[in-house]
Amino acid sequence: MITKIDKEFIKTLAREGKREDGRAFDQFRDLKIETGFAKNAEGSALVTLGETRVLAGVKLSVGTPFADTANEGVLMVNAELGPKASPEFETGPPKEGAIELARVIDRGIRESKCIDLEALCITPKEKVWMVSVDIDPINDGGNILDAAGIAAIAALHDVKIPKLDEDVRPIFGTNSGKLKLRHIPIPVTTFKVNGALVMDPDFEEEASAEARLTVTSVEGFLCAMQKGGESNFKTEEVVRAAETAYAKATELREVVKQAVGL
Amino acid sequence: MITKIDKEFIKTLAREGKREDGRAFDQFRDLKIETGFAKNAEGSALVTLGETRVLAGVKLSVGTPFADTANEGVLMVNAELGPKASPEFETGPPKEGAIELARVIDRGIRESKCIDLEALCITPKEKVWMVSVDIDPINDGGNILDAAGIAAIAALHDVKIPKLDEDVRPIFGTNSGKLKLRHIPIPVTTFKVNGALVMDPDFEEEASAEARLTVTSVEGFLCAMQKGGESNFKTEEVVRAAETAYAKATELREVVKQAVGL
Amino acid sequence: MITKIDKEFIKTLAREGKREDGRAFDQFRDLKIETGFAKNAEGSALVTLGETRVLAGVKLSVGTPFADTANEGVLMVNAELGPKASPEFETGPPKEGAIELARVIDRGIRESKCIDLEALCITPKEKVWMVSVDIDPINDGGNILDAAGIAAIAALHDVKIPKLDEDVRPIFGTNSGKLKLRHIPIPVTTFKVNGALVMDPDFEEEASAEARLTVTSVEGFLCAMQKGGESNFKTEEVVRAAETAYAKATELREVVKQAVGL
Amino acid sequence: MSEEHKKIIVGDRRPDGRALDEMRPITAKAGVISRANGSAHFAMGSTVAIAAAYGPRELHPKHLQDPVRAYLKYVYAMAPFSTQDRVKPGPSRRSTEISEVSRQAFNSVIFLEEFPKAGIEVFVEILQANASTRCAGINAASIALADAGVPMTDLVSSCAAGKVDGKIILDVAGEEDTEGEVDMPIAYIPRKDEIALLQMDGLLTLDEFKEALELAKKGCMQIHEKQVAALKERYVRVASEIAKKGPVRESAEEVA
Amino acid sequence: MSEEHKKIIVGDRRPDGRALDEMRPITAKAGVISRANGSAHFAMGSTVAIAAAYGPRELHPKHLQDPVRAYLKYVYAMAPFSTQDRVKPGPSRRSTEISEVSRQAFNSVIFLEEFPKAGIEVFVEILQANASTRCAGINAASIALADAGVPMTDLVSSCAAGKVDGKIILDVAGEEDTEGEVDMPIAYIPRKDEIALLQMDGLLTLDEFKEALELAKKGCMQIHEKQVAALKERYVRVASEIAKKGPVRESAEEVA
Amino acid sequence: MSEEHKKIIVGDRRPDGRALDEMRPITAKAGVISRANGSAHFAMGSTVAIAAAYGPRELHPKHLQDPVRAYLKYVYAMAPFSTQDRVKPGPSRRSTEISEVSRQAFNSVIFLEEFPKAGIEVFVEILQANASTRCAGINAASIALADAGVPMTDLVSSCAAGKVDGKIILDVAGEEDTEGEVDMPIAYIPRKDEIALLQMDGLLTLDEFKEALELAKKGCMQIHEKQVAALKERYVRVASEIAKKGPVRESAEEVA
Repeated sequence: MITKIDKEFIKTLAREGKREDGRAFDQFRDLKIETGFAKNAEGSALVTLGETRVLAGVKLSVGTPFADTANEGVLMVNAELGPKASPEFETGPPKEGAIELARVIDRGIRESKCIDLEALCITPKEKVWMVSVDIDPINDGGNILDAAGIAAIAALHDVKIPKLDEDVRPIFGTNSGKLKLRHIPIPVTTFKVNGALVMDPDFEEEASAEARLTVTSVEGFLCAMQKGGESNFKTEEVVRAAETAYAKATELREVVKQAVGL
Repeated sequence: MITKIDKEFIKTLAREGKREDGRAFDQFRDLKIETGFAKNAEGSALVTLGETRVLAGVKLSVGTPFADTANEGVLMVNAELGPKASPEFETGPPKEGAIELARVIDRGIRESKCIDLEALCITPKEKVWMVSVDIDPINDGGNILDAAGIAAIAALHDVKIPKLDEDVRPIFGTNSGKLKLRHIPIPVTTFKVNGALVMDPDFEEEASAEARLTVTSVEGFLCAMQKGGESNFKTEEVVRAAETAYAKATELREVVKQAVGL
Repeated sequence: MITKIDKEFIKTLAREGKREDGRAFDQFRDLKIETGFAKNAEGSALVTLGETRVLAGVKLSVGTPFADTANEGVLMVNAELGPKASPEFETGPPKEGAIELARVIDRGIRESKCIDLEALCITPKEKVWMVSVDIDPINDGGNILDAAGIAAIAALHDVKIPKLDEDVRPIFGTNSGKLKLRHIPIPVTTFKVNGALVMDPDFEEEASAEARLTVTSVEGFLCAMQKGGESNFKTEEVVRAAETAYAKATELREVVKQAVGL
Repeated sequence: MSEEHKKIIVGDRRPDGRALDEMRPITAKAGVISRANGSAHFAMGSTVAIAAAYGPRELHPKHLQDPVRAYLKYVYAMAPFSTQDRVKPGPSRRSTEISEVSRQAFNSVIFLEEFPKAGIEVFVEILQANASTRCAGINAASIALADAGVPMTDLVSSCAAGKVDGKIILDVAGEEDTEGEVDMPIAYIPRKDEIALLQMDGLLTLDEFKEALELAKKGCMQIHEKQVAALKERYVRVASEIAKKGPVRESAEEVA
Repeated sequence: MSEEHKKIIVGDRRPDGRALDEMRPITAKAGVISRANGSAHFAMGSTVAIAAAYGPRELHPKHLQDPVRAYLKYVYAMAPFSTQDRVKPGPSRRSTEISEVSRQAFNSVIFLEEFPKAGIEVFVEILQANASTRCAGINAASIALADAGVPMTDLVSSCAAGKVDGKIILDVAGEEDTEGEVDMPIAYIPRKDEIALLQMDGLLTLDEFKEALELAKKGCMQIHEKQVAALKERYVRVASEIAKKGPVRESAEEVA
Repeated sequence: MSEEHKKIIVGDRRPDGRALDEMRPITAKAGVISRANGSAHFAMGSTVAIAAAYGPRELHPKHLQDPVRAYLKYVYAMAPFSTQDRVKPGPSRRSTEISEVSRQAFNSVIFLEEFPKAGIEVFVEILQANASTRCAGINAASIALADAGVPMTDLVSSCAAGKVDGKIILDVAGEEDTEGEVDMPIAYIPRKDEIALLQMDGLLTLDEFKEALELAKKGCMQIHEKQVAALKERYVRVASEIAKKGPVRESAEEVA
């Protein structure tokens, strides 16, 4: 969907320290977050990052805990890269890209320990809350991963836990209080475009990138990382990407806080 | 499997108000129903409609009710369009055609309220009868849907409910009484062939049809409808099809009643 | 992977009563068995038969019995013919070959009655041991089936049953005693190569064979048989194959006994 | 449904205050997904659908290519969080059937013969479900296909009539959907006066059926107007942007 | 199986009254599915199979085509309502294995080399199961293939021997199947005296095996006669119909 | 993980007696699967991987063929009996992700452009798992690819650093894995000084991250030596066999 000439143009610009839309390499596009977007979800958020739009919805249900974590609720993150969002996406079961997307976001949330899974236990060994976060990209304008990670954590912060009936089944539409979260993990991905380290690419820049590194962080800590792409990073590039991502996450976290009312 | 010339011939005939086998447009082929055909099913029926043959078998088992209908048994209708019945059918999981077939018949039965699902509850929230109706076309001589719908309702009228052992498991081959049914829903499909409204086509007529409308009815009421096919109906055609289907169902119902001993 | 010329050469040799490596038709390659090979399995064995290597691992878990065998543990045999072992094997779900391999070995074990499934019942109707035997060919040097069958029974003889905790869950790494087995069923496959009956072929001989007959036996009895391949056997060939396989199994059983310390 | 259940329609007033023949508020917008060739957002009350349309484009896998006409693909899906109970991703029997009857509803209005071997594809997703999701999907798909420039004889419009407490009503929703007697979605092609989709569940006399059919057609006419308006608004928007900055790639539009 | 179980064969009389070497009643009929190229219905007691055969015909998907011979496809399936517990539709490990060994049983009798790239396909369905379903399937498939005019050197015939209460018996069924010691289905090609399928489960001495093998072969010879008779009856029927009304499409035949 | 948990690292000594920057014992062997073009066995302590490499060879299905470079396929799988709980065969979300990031780690070192349309395929299986299975897999795959004669600029080496009881350690294993705070596997290409895989789970400050990264790189250098040694040993072995009996097909090697 991107021509060879466009790719070469973007790469040449990158080598010269420039971007087509004039942004600095570490400059994000405008970030907007709208929580409560999907009324039938227990929590949801629509994230707009330039032309990119990602919706995340959280559904809560009551289920049986895993045998080895019998006192903990269950968090599941799922993503689809469906064809509505991009001519390059296909129908069918999630492929590597969607699976990796879901798993990177899952680890960012899980490893940050922002959710107290023990607080989601209703009856040990028997009944716990199952928290399903579904990521639904609406328009792939580039950098879906960061938008999706922000949408996921914003949607979790939007969650109202339903009340339970006498059979310990959730009563749809009720609210027994918000899901308590301790942190706001933010993924920031650095892309390598012709050797330059670039953040928040549009889809043409992303298609021109040879490697990427996602760094998810909370206040004070990195909590998850994932390198991807067909090429590699030098050690100093990795370190630089981690530092910049951490700093950038601090900025973006403020936008999330405002959106979720913290 | 039907040549262009055959199709054109059938369409020309239809336009002239004629059919290859001389039947009137609303005339069905000879309908025969043999219940109890499959001895290992709790109920079964083989329906013959001209060259078309469809077998339906009902299996009963004991299972857990759905949480939102905890006092009701479960009805499931499944259909396969396997390659034994026609050179056009393929192996593999059910495709659109078989899924639609099963769902249209399912709705005809369910919406007619002919089965009292609450009577199929054994222990509320815990154990209920699961009623599986499997539709198995033996030979596709055209109009499988109507034959299948008749086979399904006849097979249900043939059901002997097994006795239960002390562990609330059905004892195969025993009979604690028949499944009680309140109505006999009958689907009748109207096909549009070159603008003419035709019933009970053979497979060549069916392959020449541009649209179809299935109307399932019980005494006094329509209970389910489904339009299909690559073309459309005028309003007055829909109304005419509904009226004719209702009248035709009244005729066919008598054949079913006789076959199931009502 | 074998050329037409090689195949013709092997077939011509066979017709002349010869094999490329000088073995007699009923002569096996060197058989080595190493139990305890996979440390995280409750039982395992690596079988080497010439260049052929097959690993079998047994995992034990606690599960619910089938309703119709409520006082018995469950034995499951699974095999994959993965691409690491041969350029002819493919990724993906098990195909005919792997399914047949697993089922022939399963029947050899099951029908020999060497496992007392009732002894694997923990609480009738509720908790029983589930015994999963997984067959993992490492290198296909021919005659995987016999090697796999020997690996499976050796691995079962290697099984240490874990202790159970208070929730009736196995405690990984503990040992409450060995799995008791009554017999050592051994499969021996006879291949028909250009009319000659040949045992333990290498992969080129196997690729040149037109039919095969696997005979699994214990002391005094045949316990399972399976004919395969694109061609057939004469009656007297079947009888001869059964007799030779039975005799050969008696030899091979001694190697197994030594390996498992019986 | 027991006969003694509490009436939900009291004196021709429906639970949400609508008249018997009144639709829920409709919003429709074209051009909401910049990466798709055409797209739309369509809401009937709290039922929300989006659609993306592509084509004609090269079709994969190749064995689906039809040498004499374009292959029309229509995929209906529900977002996992669109309903009370999470919807498992991937096609279900229900979604497969809806995709198929919806595709058939569009089959006759698109000039498929003009694009042999090509694929014309519409992907519909329900973001929020409160009855009539297949209708909302078709309405969004219509706008998306037109927005993609796919040549069509008319827009397809879809809505449902139903029967609740013995009364024939337009655009069943909420309690009416869970407690009502009949739901009957149709798709209608006004210019040809043709019924392109018709499904009915529940007990209707022949006369009630005729009444419901006429009511549903009237509803479709209202929706048709909204669809046309959305497309007009879209053309004005594009034109004014082109006037402003020349024919550049257009910026993203609000999804809702 | 515990040694103290109640005998089910009392003095050479079997539960259903048969002698040790007696088969259940057999019915066989060719030409029961008009849309298939060839078809058959075959019953051994209350085990009932139908088969439809096609071919040689164009083979899909193309990558299965073999440039030097026809591809033989054999699909064995059980109707969901054919057994005590409902059988889930779709292939299982069991049905996959049976399909494969059954296909191999036919491989050598069909002149596959005469139809390079083509497909010859047989679809077998068990309508009612009471042991020996793979045998009944093979017997039906044989007739169906011949009825389809597929050139074959011989009909394949199949039945099982077994061991119950220490006695070698023909055509295990009912209680014998659930309580017996051994089941041994074979497929046999009389003209070539070849064993085309052989499976055995249970404990047999070598001598018992030889006895069972001979008994099963005798059973196959009886079945072979029924198969031939069914095909003769079919030819007579077709011929008389042609004589009556000229070579028209033939009417449907009774399935049972 | 609660803060009051019992320390498992006491005074810079780890549960298994290793120093903080010490790897588990490594064994590596090339040429262990005679039917594969190249193969290897690699163990780090009780984590054991084998790999088989093929290629360049014809690629199926054809639609995967790339006209300008070879298609690199990397499949990571765990043997069902390799862990405490049996692993269900077939790809999982976890194994799909690991396969993908591992493939990417090899993408830049193989001269894919030299073999347009071809497939180069590596199949990795974990026989025994005790942490760092993706690392062991990559290390085995590297040797197997080189053993298969696939032209590469360098061997890829992989190991993990981690954080346990607040200390940065090399090659997390056993209790450290289940109780520790951080696991960070990397893959490293020494000749180019490039990070080809990097994943991190758990809480690390930026400084700790830098420390862990340097430690993991050192670990990779040690592994690299073992990989090179395994390949040298393999060449010597092959050469001596050829000298002995001429260039015949080589005999099977010990898997472990």
